[in-house]
Amino acid sequence: MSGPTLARGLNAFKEQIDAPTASFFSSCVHCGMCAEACLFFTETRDPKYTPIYKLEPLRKVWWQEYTFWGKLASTVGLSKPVTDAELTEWETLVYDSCTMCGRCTMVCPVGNDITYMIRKMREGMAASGHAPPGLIGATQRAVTIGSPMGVKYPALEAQIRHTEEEIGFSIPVDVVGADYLCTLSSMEIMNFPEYIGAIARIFHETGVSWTISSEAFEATNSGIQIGVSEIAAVLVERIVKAAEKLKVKAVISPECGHAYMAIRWEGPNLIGRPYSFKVVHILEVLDELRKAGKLRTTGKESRRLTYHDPCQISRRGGVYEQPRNLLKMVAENFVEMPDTGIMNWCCGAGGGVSANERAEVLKMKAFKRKKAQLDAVAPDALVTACANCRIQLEEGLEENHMDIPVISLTETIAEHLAGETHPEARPS
Amino acid sequence: MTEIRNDFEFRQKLDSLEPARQRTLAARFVESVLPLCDDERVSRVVKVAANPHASADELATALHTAKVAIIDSHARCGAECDWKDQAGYFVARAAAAAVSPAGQMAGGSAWHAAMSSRMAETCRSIDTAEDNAGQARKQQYRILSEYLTA
Amino acid sequence: MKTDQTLGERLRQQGISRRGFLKFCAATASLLALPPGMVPVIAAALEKARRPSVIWLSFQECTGCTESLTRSDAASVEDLIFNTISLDYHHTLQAASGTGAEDARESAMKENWGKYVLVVDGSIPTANPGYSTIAGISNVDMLMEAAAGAAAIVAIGSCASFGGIPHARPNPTGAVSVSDLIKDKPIINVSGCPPIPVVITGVLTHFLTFGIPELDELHRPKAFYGKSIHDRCYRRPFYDKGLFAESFDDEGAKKGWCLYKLGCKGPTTYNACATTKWNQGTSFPIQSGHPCLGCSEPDFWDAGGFYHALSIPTGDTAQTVLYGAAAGVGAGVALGALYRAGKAHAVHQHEKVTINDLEKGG
Amino acid sequence: MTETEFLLWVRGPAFQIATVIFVVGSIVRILEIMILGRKPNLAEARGSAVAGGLRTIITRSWPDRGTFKRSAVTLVSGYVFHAGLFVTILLFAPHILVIDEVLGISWPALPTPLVDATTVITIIALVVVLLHRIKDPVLRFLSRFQDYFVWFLTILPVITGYVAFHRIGLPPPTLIAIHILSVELLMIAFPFTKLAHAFTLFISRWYNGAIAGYRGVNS
Repeated sequence: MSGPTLARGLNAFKEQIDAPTASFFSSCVHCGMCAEACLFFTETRDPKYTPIYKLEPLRKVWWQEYTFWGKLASTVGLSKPVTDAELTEWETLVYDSCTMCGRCTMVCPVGNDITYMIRKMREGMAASGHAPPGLIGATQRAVTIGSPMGVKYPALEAQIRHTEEEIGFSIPVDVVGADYLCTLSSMEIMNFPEYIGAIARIFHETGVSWTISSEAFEATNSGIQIGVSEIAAVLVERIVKAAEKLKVKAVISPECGHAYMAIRWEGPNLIGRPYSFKVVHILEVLDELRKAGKLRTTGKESRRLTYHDPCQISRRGGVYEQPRNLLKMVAENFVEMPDTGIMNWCCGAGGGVSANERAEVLKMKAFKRKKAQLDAVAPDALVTACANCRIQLEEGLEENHMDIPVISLTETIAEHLAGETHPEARPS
Repeated sequence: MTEIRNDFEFRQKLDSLEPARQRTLAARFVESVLPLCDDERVSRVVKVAANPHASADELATALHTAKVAIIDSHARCGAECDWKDQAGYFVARAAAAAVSPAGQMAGGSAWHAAMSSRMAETCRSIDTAEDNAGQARKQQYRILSEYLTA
Repeated sequence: MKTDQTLGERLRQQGISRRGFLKFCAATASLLALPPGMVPVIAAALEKARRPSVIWLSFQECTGCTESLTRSDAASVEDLIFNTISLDYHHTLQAASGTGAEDARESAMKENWGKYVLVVDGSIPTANPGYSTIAGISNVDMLMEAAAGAAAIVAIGSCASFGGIPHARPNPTGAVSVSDLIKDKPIINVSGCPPIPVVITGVLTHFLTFGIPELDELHRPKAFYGKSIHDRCYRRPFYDKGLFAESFDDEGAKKGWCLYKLGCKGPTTYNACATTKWNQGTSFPIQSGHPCLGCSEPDFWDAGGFYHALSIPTGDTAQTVLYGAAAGVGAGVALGALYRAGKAHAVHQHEKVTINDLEKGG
Repeated sequence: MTETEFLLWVRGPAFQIATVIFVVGSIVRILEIMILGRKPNLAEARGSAVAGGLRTIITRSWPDRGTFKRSAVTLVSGYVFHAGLFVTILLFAPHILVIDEVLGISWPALPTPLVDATTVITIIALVVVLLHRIKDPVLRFLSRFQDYFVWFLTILPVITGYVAFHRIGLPPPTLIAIHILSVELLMIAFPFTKLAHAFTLFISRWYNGAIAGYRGVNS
């Protein structure tokens, strides 16, 4: 293990640059519109947070390696290669001030997918030792312990037992042949264990055959956040092995943003082969059950609700209609925030920013954009479908003295579940 | 007193209590796990909850204090988890449940306080890796029955 | 040659009434776009003008300019000019020839040395003086000699003004214009191939009354060459509306639409054709349906073809695009292969990144 | 070198050289992009990448309301000068003539005074674009020499074209020659600067739309 070096970083840049990247860098006209789409710029007004500027080192390598004048200039020494100092300077731009939320990608008039390139640039940054310490720790724990927060199965097992007591029936673990393998994110296991109870009650009510795997319960993947595809592949491989061992038809990604991106969209490309099973987000499963008429709810939330679209699930994941369908079942006073759906503003904590203590102050400043959005509709409660968003939203709302509870969509559905069968009496 | 045999009956009895009594009962549940939380704000909240004549705005400020305690104690994404801290987090949540106004959450405040307290116990058991399955539950039944008989 | 009589005396001797004379001055004033107030001034100036001696030298020319001069409409005006100016030498128009003619020229020059007007038409061959000579004297020498004593020189026609058609590529005779050789004398260029008759007489009249007229940067009198044909063209509204004749006999041409697409050089040609017109104001090239050739401009013959618009590329661009595309694909594929090799090399060099390769110094 | 010879040189050899550089450069730039290729996506598709790509090429020309409000100056001045350039280049009679000569296709022209007015608007819009690039902190921060140089190369043909049309100052052949020369400079710089976006934006928008469309998102 030779450890991170500048050479490995630049080499990774060269590997990552492909036709879309070349086309994007050829098209950028420096119009600055992506800045106005990025909450890290709008809330700081600091031009260095302009999204396309965050890619400058990668652009330089593209120009020097894959264009005529660039190749010529660099060969004759006119254009100097990227230095380690530059990467150090860009570290806070590529990690601390970017959640890979994808809003700049939706706005760029010439169609540059800046997020696509940030994901690629992080491959070089991490390989040259420029990943933020917090994220490195989380990634190391994810690989060695199995969860970025160091949650081991016994802890989950205790949560499961606790939940089983509460809901009155058992939660299937390592059941071969189940239809669905349900994965969880450490945040849920630790901060919002009610989520486990919620899905258990829903699946129990709708007769869904599912299981949790003791070997691969962790859905999150800090490999794609830090930008090391090989590590991300290791984490995905665990879930794939468990899914294939349990012979499930589909894997459910939980209420977590980047987990969905990792397992649903990047997974097959990371491990290099398509899955033998489907991957669905919990909201997709609930919406399927709704369509099939299996999911029946009673009573409506009278509170004024609005929905925060987690970026990796909605804009970059494609799951944006399902939450609306589900909310219409349980909310009579549901209002949409301005710039909602696939144009929603990020909470400020995704893409590894929350795991990066250095970015704490910036993350809170970025939340002001979400505050402005919420002020426009002044909801009584804020529904979302990502545990990390929930934590950031709760902290942000608290810091801005806004008393708006943040609730999970799945848990809300569970609370309104119709025809709760009597939990069999458990022997005392 | 009829002996409570399972959570279903436990929940039925708790939800049948009127709000003020649910609050003082919830306070007892939280007191049983209070040593797990070293945030003194939470113990103050529990005192307010335990006081049957606590005024509405006293309860509101207590709720707000509890909420701040929750946010200060929940685990940060990606940080190394510490189940002892998590236990404190759940005690804070139990305290918040105790003082939250009726109806804001599905199910009574006592039930939620009981569940969060029990989760705090679970976190402690994870930390010390001992198996006290059901012990916390039985203790809560005893607290309820004592409360009803008193 | 009675040169001492003033113009006024000559006219009265010929029975031209004062009224006729004033009518002529008025016509000239309007022709020169001078205010009516100038009529008495012209009359007084002409009255006193001594009959200047004019020497007309024709070098390498086609006599088109002389033909044009003789075709000018107001015949009486030409007689007037011939009677008023002492045309001492014009080897096409004069009766004398041979040594008699040359003696007349040399004596006229001697008598009026420094005062006579030298009029030149035709370009001057410099490649080999022998190409064009008069009485054994090469045009170059004759011009130099005649110019030395001239008060001013009037170059009639594009050949004398800019070299004209003899000067066109490849210019075998090395033909040059008068102003290419004479640098020290005031020269008025009356370009055109040929110039319009009334323009020739107008310029000479102006010169007689006021001396050198206001000239543009090509030394052409602004009175006649100030505006382009396009400015004064009666088909201009069609140009502005974008209505163009596509061919010489299509519906547009029949309707008298603009001839821009057929190569009209109106926009870049300065002359008075569109206003004074030709053949007693009958018509001018555009009115007759043919695009203006730009004959009063330098090198009009080599300006990329009479039937191609002035602003379109002359080369075969389609072919260039074809060859360029082929070269582009070739270069692109080659460079692409180079880059792919570079990328493959990077992939080959890739070292697996594990959790121990993340921390610097870790 | 008389004016006519200068014009002839500009219309002749210079135009051929500019055409060669433009064609070779543009094709090389596009091939430099496409030949790098892209890994196929092994994930199970939700939407159609091709449909997404084609849709984004069109829809990305029109910003959503929120974006419009946040970058109104950039968008309005950008649209005006681009529209102005298209009208002036494609709907002005003499230009159509040049295109007809080079490509053999032609179409009816707009009345000349209309194009003339458009040219003025285009120049004003381009000046606004420059002022905005200098004044706006983000644009100023992002801009390098090339951004200002390309701006200059873009406005030059419009100004020289206007001056040539109105024949201000120099004799018309020279004015037309200067105008054509300025176009040639633009053509030469085209493939090697951000002007290449005129071609590559279709590729970029296509990729953008395809990547999102594959996941069922209309980007």
